[in-house]
Amino acid sequence: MDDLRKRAKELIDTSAVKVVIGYEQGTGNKTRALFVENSEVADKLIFDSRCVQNLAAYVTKQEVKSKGKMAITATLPVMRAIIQLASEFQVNDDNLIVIGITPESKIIDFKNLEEVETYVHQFQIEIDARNREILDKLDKMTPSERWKFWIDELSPCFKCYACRAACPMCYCSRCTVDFNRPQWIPVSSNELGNLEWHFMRAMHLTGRCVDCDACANACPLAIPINLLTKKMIEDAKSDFGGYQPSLKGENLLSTFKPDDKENFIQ
Amino acid sequence: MIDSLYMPYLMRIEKITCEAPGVKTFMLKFVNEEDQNNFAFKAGQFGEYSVFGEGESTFCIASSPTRKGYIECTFRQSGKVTNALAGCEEGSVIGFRGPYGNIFPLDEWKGKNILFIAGGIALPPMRCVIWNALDTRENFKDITIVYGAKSVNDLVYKNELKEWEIRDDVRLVTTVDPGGETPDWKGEVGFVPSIVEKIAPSAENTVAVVCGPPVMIKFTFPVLAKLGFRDENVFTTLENRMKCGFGKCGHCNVGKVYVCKDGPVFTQAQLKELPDEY
Amino acid sequence: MAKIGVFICHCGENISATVDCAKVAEVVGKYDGVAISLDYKYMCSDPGQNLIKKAIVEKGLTGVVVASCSPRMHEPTFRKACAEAGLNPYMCEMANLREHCSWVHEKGEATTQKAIDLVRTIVEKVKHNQSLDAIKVPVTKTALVIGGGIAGIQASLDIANSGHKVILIEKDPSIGGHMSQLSETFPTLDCSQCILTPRMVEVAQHPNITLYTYAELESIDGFIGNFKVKIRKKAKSIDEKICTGCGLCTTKCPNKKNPSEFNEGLGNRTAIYVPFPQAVPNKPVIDKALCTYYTKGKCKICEKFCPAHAIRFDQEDEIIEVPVGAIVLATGFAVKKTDFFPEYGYGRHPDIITGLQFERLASASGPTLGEIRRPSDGKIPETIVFVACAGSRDEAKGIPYCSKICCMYTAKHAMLYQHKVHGGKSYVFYMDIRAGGKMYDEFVRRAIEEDGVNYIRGRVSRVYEKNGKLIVKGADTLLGAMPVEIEADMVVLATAGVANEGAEELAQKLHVSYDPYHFFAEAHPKLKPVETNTAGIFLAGACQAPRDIPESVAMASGAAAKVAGLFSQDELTREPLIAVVNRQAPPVFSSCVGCFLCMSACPYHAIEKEEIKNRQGEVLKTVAKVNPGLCQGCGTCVAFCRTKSIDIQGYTHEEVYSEVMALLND
Amino acid sequence: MNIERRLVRKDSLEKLFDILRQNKKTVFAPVMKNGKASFKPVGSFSSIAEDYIQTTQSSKEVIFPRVEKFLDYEKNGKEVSIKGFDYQSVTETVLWGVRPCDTIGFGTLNSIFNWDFKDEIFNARLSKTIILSFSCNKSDDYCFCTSVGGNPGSTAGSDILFTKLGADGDYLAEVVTEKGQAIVALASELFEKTESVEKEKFLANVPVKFNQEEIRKKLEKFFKSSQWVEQSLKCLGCGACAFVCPTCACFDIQDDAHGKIGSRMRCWDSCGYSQFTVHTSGHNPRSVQSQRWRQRIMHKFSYMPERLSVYGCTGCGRCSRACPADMNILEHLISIQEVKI
Repeated sequence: MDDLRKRAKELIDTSAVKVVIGYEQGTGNKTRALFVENSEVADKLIFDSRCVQNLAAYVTKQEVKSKGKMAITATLPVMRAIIQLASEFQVNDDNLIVIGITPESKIIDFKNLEEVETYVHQFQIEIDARNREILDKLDKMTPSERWKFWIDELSPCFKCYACRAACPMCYCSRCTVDFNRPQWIPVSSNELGNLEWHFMRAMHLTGRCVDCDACANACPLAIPINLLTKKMIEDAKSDFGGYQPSLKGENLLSTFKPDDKENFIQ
Repeated sequence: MIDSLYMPYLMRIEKITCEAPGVKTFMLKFVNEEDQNNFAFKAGQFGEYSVFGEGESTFCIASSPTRKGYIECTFRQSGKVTNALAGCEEGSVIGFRGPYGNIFPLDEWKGKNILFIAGGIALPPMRCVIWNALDTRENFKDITIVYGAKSVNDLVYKNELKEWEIRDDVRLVTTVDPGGETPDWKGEVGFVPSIVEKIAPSAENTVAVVCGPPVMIKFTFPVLAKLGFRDENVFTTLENRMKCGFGKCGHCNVGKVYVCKDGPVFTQAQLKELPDEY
Repeated sequence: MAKIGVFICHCGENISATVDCAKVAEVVGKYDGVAISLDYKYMCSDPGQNLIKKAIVEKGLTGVVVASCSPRMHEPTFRKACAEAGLNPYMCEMANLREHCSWVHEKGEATTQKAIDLVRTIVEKVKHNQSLDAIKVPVTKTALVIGGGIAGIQASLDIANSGHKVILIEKDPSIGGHMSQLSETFPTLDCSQCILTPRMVEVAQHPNITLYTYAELESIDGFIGNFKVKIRKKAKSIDEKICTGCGLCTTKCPNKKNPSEFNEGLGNRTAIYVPFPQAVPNKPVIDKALCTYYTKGKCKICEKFCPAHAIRFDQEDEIIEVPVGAIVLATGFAVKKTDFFPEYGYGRHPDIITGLQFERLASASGPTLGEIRRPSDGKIPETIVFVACAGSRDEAKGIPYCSKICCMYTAKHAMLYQHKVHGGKSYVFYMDIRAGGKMYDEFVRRAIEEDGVNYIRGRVSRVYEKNGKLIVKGADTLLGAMPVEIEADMVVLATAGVANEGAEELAQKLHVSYDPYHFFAEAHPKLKPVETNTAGIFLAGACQAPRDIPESVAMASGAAAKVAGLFSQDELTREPLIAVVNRQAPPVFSSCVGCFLCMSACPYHAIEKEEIKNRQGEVLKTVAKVNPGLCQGCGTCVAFCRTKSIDIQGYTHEEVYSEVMALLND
Repeated sequence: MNIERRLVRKDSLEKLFDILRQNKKTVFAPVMKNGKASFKPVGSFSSIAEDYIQTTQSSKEVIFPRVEKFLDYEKNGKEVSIKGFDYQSVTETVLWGVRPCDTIGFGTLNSIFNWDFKDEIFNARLSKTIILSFSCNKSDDYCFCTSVGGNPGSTAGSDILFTKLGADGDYLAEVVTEKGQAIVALASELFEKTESVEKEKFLANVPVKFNQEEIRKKLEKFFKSSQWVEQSLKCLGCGACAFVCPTCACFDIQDDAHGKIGSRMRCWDSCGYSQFTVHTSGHNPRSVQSQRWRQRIMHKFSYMPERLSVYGCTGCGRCSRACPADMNILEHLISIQEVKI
């Protein structure tokens, strides 16, 4: 933690960045984003296992971006998100410095995003055992059982879009649900419309989702919407051989590779 | 049980006039005669017009309350609903809720000069009050209209502009932005604020009504101030996004004001009290 | 305020036999926004078209739906008719009642109902259609021809003679290509250089042709009519303007023992050299890789002797950028060398040579002045074996295709040998004789029957040296695969013709597709043989597949005709059915967020980045922009755009959505 | 009317529930799913959740549903026929297990929907809803009802307020309204007469954290404060706070078309969304999140008191609990109070 604070102070004091995005103690045993703009504030920085909000969601936020060059404390999912954002031209070395945090809570000073990429590529995107089990269960369901499962899970959704807001990859200035000519997805929340919204979102994250679970963590109604994106990660793996966020901007679905496995055609 | 606030009147499109590219005027009549008899409105008020299946859109009533038996609205195709409206035919039935909002205080203007300043598609909200004033001409002294648009083609109500031009109880000054003129254009060329400055109407015993795009309003207010107009004698209308039209949905809320209830007509003095969120 | 006219065509009996056209017209006539609905026997006929035109004028139609055959056939017909009546042609759409309904269903109510549904969806689409204008793209009337072989020369001359400017670039110091290396040409046996050299000179002197030799394509940008190419002019280390081409330098250069490319290694050249005496331009270049000054820092003898003081050791590569409207690719081919063949000793034996080397031996300007002599000891071979299909048609060698020219030149080689070495014995091992061409088969027959060349149908399994002789082991398949063994003095391999090294890289640079063997791919194997999949880039000669001279020349003239056709207009007119990224008023500018997923998905490289700047020049937003010259309207980008910021004109989200909803909601 | 106090034995609650059900009343009560309590129509007493401080969502949905269809239309060529709101479809509903900070919210909603034009649909639902609330015997750090004029045992807005007397005790029932009396009449044997009970000692302790009057006064001069920007930097701009709030009433009006037929409805909206105020021209009066966050606080603590004479906050703390970015409204209000102007 001291390392982290020291590094943040150094970045601020040397004017290397204008703001360091990290975590602080929040209310009710929660942690939350902290924006360090002067070095005294850096003492509030913390890092522990509760820090699961994906801070990369802030690097595309206009108000944060307009402060100038940013540094971000980044766990593995956050780093993945940063690389994916870089590949989509949303951040670059000129506006972002990554302070990596290892699973052992050690900090890593990255010189540039390429180094972050190299680090990130050491780890595959893997679905954890608990969710793996639920996905298996869903796979084994009949279509009508699965339909019922999702209707039950998604009908409470009141479309507050916290999932979208918390997701680092949902940075579009006009989301498809805000598009009304034509109105692809109904504005009001109803059973079918909710399904359309969440399925569409999962589709838009296919090949891009960094599996940080920010969406599910953000949902005030505790709907396990991350199951949808996790399923997409699985499908991407079995049908296309999987993906890693990459600075080369090779997107899983928009680039053709002769060695793509095309299981879905079978 | 009475109908809910959200029930629209059914209105039949009697006549469609194309005013300018993408701009149309509908003349609307009540499908039910009873509705017609119970309906009354005043200059400055607006309504929610709807195409069933597409939604509602807010704009003013463009006809004068002195002309009975119908209302008119003028809109530009720009969103989902206005596009659907543009696709309607004469004889089609659409929905209308209203009238909502406050009014231009024509009663208070009696015995005064009126200066109307409008730009582009913002003439319709003013057309209502212009005709109201002209139809009760004896109540007012000099009436001046300054109207500008990007180009000659973009001027709306071309027939009425001709009529006002001919009448000797109203002074009409039309202008188009530099480059927007045609070879046979006889009006002014220049932006509205500078034309207002040029013709320099007297502020003495005069109220000014300004409607137009934000940039035009922004530059016209200082000109009026320079000419000696006091803030409480300068009127305009706000165009905030609205949904319900009667102070509930929250969309048009600016400070403590609901534009749909306390507006859309405001004096400049009132606007200065408001947060800059319109 | 839609006023749609619906015109139902019977297509003779094609539609009306199974669909009740009158009923379709009647039912559709009652739909919202349909102002007129008619059926007629042949809508595409003049009276049929006049019905549409009349309705447009009289009813003031805002849109037209013609329900008839596939739009492939008659969409242009009806759109033209609409335009003639004053309606924007893109407000006219077709419902395909023939292929989609009447031809595939039995007569019955359901079929008529389906026809009604098909028409209704298109009516809904047309209600949402926007007027579109054809896209006009200005044309730069200069062509770039890449490659100065016979194909490139012919294409350049044809384009230049049709009155347009041509820039011809050639990577070697001289134009001429492979044809300049040949001795005589089949089937007429006229001298290759004699017929080529005048053409080469004509290129050099043509006022419409700018020739850059020793130059390569660096990069390309833009699209049909508007390419921007960068050309790298490699440093020749001489000032061409001053050099008189006297050749003194080449005689003084002490660095003499370099294998001559022109002579296929059968002769030597100096480091400063002119590839061959008839070279165009006939001025030397210094081969930096070989020159003693460049490699060791000392020498400069050529500079000392040059009477014109034209040597420039400090010369550097020059990049020139030129706008061109069309590109002809004529980069030619290469042949496999003998080291490709383990069964023939990996090219280690000097008397096993390629066909191209034999050309040099047989050429009067060659290292032996036209006498057939063995490279090893200069003896005249008494027995010579020609092996056709060396590598070609051999899946195991990765060259399953036929190299096409080998049968003919092998016959020619054997014939030349017989003419020059009286009493010599020649054998040709062949798989099949492919002599499809004017006077070709006669030519082969002449070699066999008049000149006594021994043709053996069979393959050569091995060639090895024994007692100063080359033992050629093979089989005669016409004699029941009887083993054949010939003691030869010399073996000539008709090695396979392959794509040039670097062809793949060049194709990628140009966004031209290529086949598995790296030959450039034509746009259509039958109907577009000289076009590529990239509009404005054409093919000529052996870069597309192995070609002989007449074919290369014909293809070059074909490509030149395409270029001339393109250049005959000042502007290109294209269908406006292309992708467009939305633009909005500030502060939004566009709903595009600049993720550029579309860019990676676009198969035509039509997506560009556009920076939106304020008055101070600061970049406010970077958004995608579709280059209308490159976009083919395929719609891939639309599918990938999460923010729905891209629409295909003529197939916008609203248009297609309204079609689908019309089908779902009734 | 005077509040009547009765005693309800702990075993009698279930009987009361069953009697309500037998009287064909729909009963909404808190149910647990995925670890969150929310109001749902309940068929059996046993499925009602007990151990929760506060439901994730407020109970406003019963009276102000997230989607309220208010007309049906049918198109026929150029003609249209419309059918208005079906008031018959509003049936008697019992809201069971509501906290006092929710019931107060209905008063706020009532002010919003009736301050000028009268919203009959809202009124129909409100008049058909019987509110049986339960005092809070525990609270958490997010609760601050006492700072905004409420308290854990407030009867305001309730028809009957139940207060549990001790951990395993019986219930004090305070019958507040005639609607409440009607319920008592249905099951009078369950409502025993009782001596006066000191219910306060059974209530949760929610300390007062700020003075809302002071906040209101301060906000009048606070519009241009830099605090809004600082506070809202971590706000992600979702609508969770508004949707769980018992008093947030912003809505959108949308059509739902199915060919020739369809309906028009209002659905929840949030002033925190970036698209909330955007004009068709693209101009957005509240273009950044700090302006939208300011609107939320100003609306609740300045504009509403001024225009509608009610505060727009009941201190339930739901918005703070629901916020994925830990925007804590209490924390922000305290910091506004602490600022010297």
